[in-house]
Amino acid sequence: MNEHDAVFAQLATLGASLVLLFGIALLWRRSLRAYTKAFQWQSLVLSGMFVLVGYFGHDPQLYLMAVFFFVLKVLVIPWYLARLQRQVGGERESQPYVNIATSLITSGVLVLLAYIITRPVVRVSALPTRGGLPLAVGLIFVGLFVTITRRKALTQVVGFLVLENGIAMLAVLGTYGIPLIIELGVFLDVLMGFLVMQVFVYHIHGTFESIDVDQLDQLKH
Amino acid sequence: MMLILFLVMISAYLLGAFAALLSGRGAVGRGLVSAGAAVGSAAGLALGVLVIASGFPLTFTSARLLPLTGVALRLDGLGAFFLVVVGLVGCAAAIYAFGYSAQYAGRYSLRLLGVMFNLLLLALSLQVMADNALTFLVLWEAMSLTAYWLVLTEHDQRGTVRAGVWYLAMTHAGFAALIAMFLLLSGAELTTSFASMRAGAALLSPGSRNVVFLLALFGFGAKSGIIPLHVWLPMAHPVAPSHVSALLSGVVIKMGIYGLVRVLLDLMGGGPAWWGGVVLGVGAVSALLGVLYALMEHDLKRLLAYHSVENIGIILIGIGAGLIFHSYGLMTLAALGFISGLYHTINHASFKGLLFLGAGSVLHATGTRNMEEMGGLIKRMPWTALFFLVGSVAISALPPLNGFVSEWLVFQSLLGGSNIPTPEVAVVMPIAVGILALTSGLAAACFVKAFGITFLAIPRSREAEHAHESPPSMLAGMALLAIACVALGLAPFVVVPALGRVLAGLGGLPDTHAVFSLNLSLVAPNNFASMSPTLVALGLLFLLGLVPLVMLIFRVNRRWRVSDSWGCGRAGQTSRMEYTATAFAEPLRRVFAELYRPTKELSIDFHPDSKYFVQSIEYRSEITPWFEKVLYGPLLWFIRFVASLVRRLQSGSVHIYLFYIFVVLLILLLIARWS
Amino acid sequence: MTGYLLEISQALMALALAPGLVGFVRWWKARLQGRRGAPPWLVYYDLRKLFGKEVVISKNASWLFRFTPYLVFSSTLAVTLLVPLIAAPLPFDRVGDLLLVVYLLLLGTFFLALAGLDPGTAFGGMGASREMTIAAIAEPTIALSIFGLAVGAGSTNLGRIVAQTLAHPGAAISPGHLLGFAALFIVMLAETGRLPVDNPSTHLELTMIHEAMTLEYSGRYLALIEWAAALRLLIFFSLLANMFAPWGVATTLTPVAVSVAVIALIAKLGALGLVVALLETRLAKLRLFRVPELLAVSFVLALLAVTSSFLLR
Amino acid sequence: MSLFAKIWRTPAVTEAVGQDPEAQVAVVARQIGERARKLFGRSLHIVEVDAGSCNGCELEISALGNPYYDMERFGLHFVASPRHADCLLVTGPVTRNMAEPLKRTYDATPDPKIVIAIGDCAINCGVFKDSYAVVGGVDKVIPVNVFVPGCPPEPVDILRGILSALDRLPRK
Repeated sequence: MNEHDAVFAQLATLGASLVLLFGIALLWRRSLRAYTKAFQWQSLVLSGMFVLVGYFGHDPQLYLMAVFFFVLKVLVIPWYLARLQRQVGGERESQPYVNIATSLITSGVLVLLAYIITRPVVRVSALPTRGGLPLAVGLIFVGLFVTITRRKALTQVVGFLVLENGIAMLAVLGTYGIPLIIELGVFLDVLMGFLVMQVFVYHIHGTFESIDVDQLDQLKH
Repeated sequence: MMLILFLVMISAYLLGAFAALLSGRGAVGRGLVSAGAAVGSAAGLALGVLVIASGFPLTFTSARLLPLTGVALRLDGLGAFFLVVVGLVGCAAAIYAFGYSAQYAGRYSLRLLGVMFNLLLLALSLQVMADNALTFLVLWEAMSLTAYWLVLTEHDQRGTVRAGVWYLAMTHAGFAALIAMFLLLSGAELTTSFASMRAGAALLSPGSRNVVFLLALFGFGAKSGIIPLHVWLPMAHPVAPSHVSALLSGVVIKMGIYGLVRVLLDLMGGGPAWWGGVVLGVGAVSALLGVLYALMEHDLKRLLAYHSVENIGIILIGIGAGLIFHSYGLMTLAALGFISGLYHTINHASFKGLLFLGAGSVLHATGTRNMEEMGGLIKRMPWTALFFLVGSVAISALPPLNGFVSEWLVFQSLLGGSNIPTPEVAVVMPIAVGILALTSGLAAACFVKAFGITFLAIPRSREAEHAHESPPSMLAGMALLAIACVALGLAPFVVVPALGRVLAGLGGLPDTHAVFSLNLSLVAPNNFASMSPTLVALGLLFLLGLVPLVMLIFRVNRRWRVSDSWGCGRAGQTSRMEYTATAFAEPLRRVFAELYRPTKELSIDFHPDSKYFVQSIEYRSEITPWFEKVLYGPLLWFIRFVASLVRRLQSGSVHIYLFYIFVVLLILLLIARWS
Repeated sequence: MTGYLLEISQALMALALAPGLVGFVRWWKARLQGRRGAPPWLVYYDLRKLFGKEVVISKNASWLFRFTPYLVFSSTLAVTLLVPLIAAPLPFDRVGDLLLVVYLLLLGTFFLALAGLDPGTAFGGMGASREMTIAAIAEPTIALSIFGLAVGAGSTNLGRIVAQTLAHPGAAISPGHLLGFAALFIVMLAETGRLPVDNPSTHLELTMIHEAMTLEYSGRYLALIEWAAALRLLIFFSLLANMFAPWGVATTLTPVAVSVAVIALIAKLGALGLVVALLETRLAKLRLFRVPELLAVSFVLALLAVTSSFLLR
Repeated sequence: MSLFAKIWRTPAVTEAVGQDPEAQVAVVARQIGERARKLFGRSLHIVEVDAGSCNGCELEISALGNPYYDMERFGLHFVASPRHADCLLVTGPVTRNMAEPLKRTYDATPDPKIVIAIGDCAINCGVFKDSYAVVGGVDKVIPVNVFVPGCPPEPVDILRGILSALDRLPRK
C-alpha cells in the first residue's frame, strides 16, 4: 500500500468511526432536539466522507452526491424535524424500552458483531476503505436498534434516518458510490419515506395528544 | 521422607477422628481433635511442598483396600499443589476450631463435628492423590458426605436442613455426571487407571470427547458452584460452623477446579477452542453475577459465600484462557493462563479461609451474621479486624497482597489474546477483560461495605457493643492465613515458577518455570509486561515511613484533639444515623436494577385521627432471585411430578418389591445377552 | 544512577506541580466565570496552612482513620514513581505496569472509602458508597483502554507504550488511539472527581462524592488527602498526555532532552487543564444515576477502540 | 458554543485591586491579603453558621462570592465542614435550638480559629431581643473575635470585619 492509500485508509476509518460515534451518541441523549442535532452532525461528517472518497477515489460524481446529501440531510430534514418538534411539543425520550446504559453496551456489542460478520469481506477486500465497512454495518444495526427500542415516533424516525445513513456509508465505502441515478433514487425514496412518516407523526399526535407509540395499541379497542 | 510424611498425615487425621469419637467434649478432647487435624494438615502441606520442590511423585497402591480396581494413589505436582491448598487452610481451620468449637459444647454434637472434620480433611488430602477412577469417585463421595454432615452441625437452626438437602442434591447430580464421564473416558476396555485413560482419551471420537467435557464441566462445576449451579453454595456455606465454612469455601469447592484441570488438561490433553470459550464464558458470568449478588447480601457469611462464586469465576477465566491458548498451540500463554488460575486458587483459599474465620469470630462475639447489627468492632476486636482487613484488601485484588498478583496474571493471560490467529475467538478476550475489571471493582466496593459496616463506626446493636476479642487459638488460625496472604503476595517469583513446574508436562505444556520471573519481579511471556509486588510493597512501606518523617522534619503541627463526629451540629449521634449496608449498596442496586429487578413494598399507617400524622412506615425491598425462580422452579416442579408418578410404584408390599427386583434382573440379563 | 536521581526528582516535581495544577484549573474556571479568581498558587498556601493546624478527630474513629491519609498519600506518590512524566523508560519501569498504577490508585480509594465510613456519619457513608460505585463502574473502561494500548504497543509497561507511540507517530491518529483517548478522558473526569461526575467546588453535602468522605478530616490529614487528590489529577493528566501524545518525553537522559520534557509536560498539563476548565464551565453536573450512562459511553468507546485496533489487523 | 462566545466578549467584572484606589473593596481586600498571609498563609477557609437569622445577612455574605466582589481571589473560601475551616461566620440571634449546634460547630473547628458575628442580631439579637426563642448574642454561646454591625452589613463591611479579626488574633 502506498503512502497515498495509507492516508486515505486512515482518514476513511477515522471518518467512519466519527459517523458511528454520532449514531451511538444518539443512544445516550434523551431530548428530541439532541437526536436531531446528532443526526445533523452525523450527516455532515458523512457528506465529508463523500468528498473524501471522491477526492481519493478520483470520482468527481461523488462531489455532486455530497452536495445533494448535504442539502437533504444536513439542511432539509433536520429543519423539518425541528418544525415537527415544535408542533408536537418538546417531548423527551424519557423511558425507552431498554434503558440507556444497557442500550449503549448493546450497541457496543452490535458493532462487535458487525466486525465479526464483515470479517470475511474485509479480509478479501483490497479497498483502502475496508476499515470502515464494519463500522457502516454497525451503524445500520445501531439505527435499527434505535428504531426498535425508542418509544416516540419522532425518535424512531431519526433511528430510521440513521439506518439510512449507514446504508449510504456502506455504499460509498464499499463501492465508492453506486451509480448516480440509483443513489438519487434512494435519496428520493428516503425523502418520500420521511414525508410519509411525518404524516404519521402528525396523525399519532392528533389522535393521542402524544407521540408515544405505545399508545398505538389502544387502536385495537 | 515423603512416605513418612504421608503416613504421619493419615495417622494424624485418623487419630484426630478417633479422639473425637472417644471424648468429644472438654478442652482436652477438643485439643486432641484439633491437634490431629493440624498435624495432619501440616504434614500434608510439607508433603505437597516437598513433592513440588523435588519433582518426584509419590505413589502408593493397594489392590486389597477397594474391590475391582484397588486403591491407587499417586501424588504428582498438580495433586501436590492442591494438597498444599488443603494443608494450608486445613491447618489454620484446625487451630481455629479449638477455640471456636468450645461454644458448641452441650448444644451440638462435638463428637460428630470432630470426626467429620478430620475425615473431610483426610478425604480431601487423598482426593488429590487418586490415580484411578474408582478411588477418585469413592473419595469424592466421602468428601461430599462428610461435608454434608458438617453443614448439618447446627441442625436446629432455621435453614440448615434445607441447605443440607440442596447441597446433597446438587452434589449428587454432579456425582452422577462424574460417573458417566469416567465411564466414557474408560472406553470399551473399562480401564480405570488415570494412566490408561490418558492414553485412551486421544482415541475417543470428538463427539464423545465433547460429551466428556460437558459432563466434567457439569460435575465439577456443581461442586465448585459455578453459575447457574451455584444455588446451594450461598445456602450451605454460611450455615456450617465457621471453620468448616472456611474449609468448604477455601478448599472443597477447589476440588472442582482440581477435577477440571486434571480431566481436561491432564487426562484429555486439552480440546478444541470452544471448550476454553465455554469455560471462560462460565467463569466470566460466575465472576460478575457472583459479586453482584454478594453486593446485595447483608448476611456476612452469605456475602462471603457469593464471593466464592465470584472467585471460582476468576479462576475459571484463567483456566478458560489457558485452554483456548492450548488449543492454538500457544503453549507459553496457555501455561500462563493455567498458572493464573491455579495461583488464584491458592490465593482464594487463603483469603477466603481467612475471611470466613474472621466472620466466625464476629459471629462468635456478637451472635449474629447480620451486618446491619454490627459496627464498631474494630475497637472491641482489634486483631480480628486487622486480619479481616488483610483479607478484604487481598480479595479486592489490591496491591501488594496476593489477590492482586493472581488477577494481574489473569489480566496478562487475557492480554495475550492478541496472539490468537482468529479474531473471532480473540474478541472474547477484551470482553473478558472488561468483565474481570468490573468484577474486581465491584469486589472492592463490596468489601468496603463488608469491612466498613461490620467493623467501623458505632455499634448498631447491644450485642455488637459488648463484643469481645476471640481467644488466642482463633486468632492464631487467622494469623496463619493472614501471613499466607501477605507471603503469597510478596513472593510470586517463587510461586509462579513452582506452578510452572507443577503444570509442566500436563497436556503437553512445556516447563515454563524459568520464563515468568526475573529477580523479584514477574514477567509475562514475550516480555509483555513486568511487575514486582515485592518492590511495590517495600516502596509503599518506605514511603509510609518517609512521609511522617518528612512531616516531622518540617515541624508540622502535631497536636490533635478528639471531638464528636461532625454531623451538621445535630445534638447526638446514634448508630441509627449511620449508613447501613443496604444504603451503601443502594446506588449499585439502582445501576444494575435490570438484573436485580428489585421489588418494592411501601405501606404507611396513618394516625386514625388525621392522615397528616404517620404512625409507622414499613418499607420492604427485595431482589428477585431469578435463578431459583426461572431455572430451578420448573426443574423442581418436574422432579415433583416425576416423583408423584414414581410413588404409584410404591405399594408397601414386600412381594411387589421382590417382583420388581426379579423383573429388573431379568431385563439386565437379557440386555447382557445381546450386547 | 542518573536514572534513579531522575526518578526521585520526577516524583518531587510531581509533588510540587500538583497543587499548582489544581489551582490553575480553578483560576481558569474563575476567569471563564468573569471573576479574577484566586491565583493558581493559592493551593500551596492552603496546604501550608493545613499542615500548621491542629487535627480534630471524631471520637468514633479508629486507627484506620488516622492511618488512611498516610496510605492514600504514599500510594499516590508511589504511582508518580512509575508513570513516565518526563522520561521513558525509567529505571522503575519493570517494577510496575499500567495495571499496577490503576490498582494502586484503587487502593487509595478503598482506604479513603473506609475512612469515610469510620466516623459513622451519614455523609461519610454516602460519599464512600458513591465513590466506590463510580470507581467500580469506571474499572472496565480503564482495563479496556489499557488493553487497547497494550495490544498496540505490545506491552502494558508504561515506558514501552510511550516508546512505541514515539516510534510510530502515525498510530496516534488512528481511530483506536483516539477512541481510547476519549474513553480514558471520560474516566479521568470520573476518577478525579471533576464535572460532570462530581463537583469539586460544591458545598452541599448531598451532591458530594469525593469530598463527602473527607468531611471529617482536618489539619495535616486533610492536607495529605488534598495533596494526594491533586497528585491524582496530575497522574491522570500526564497518563493521558504521555500515553497518547508522548512527544517531548525524554528518551535520553541529556540535560537538554530532560528540560524539553519538563517544558512539554507543563505545556500538556496546562492544555489539559484548560480543556477541563472549559468543560466544567460548559457542563452541568449529571444526576448520580446518569453517571453510569456516561461511563457506559466511555466503555463503548473503549470497546470500539479495542476492536478497531484488534480486529482490523 | 454560544456560551463561550459570550464569555469571550465579557471582561472580568471583578473590581481590580489597585486600579481604583478609592474603591473600598480594593483597599480592604489588599489588607486582608497581607494579614491573612501572616496568620493563615494567605488562605482563610470559612464556614458559615446561620444561628437563626432572617437570611438578610446570608444574602450579603453570598454576595462576597459573586464576580464583583470575588472574595476567592484573596484566599477566602467557603467550605462545607468546620473541620476544614479557620473561621466561623455566625449570623442571626442564637435561637434556643441553634445554641447547641453552634457550640458543636465551634468545637469541631480545629485551632487556630476565629469567630466573626455578622449583623446586629448576632450582637444583641436586634429586633428579636427578649424573645422567648432566643438565647442571646453569639458571644453568649461561643467566644467571638469580631462583631460586624449592620442590618444587614454590606459585603465590604464583612470583608473589613474579617480583616480586623485577623488583626486581633493572638499570636501563637
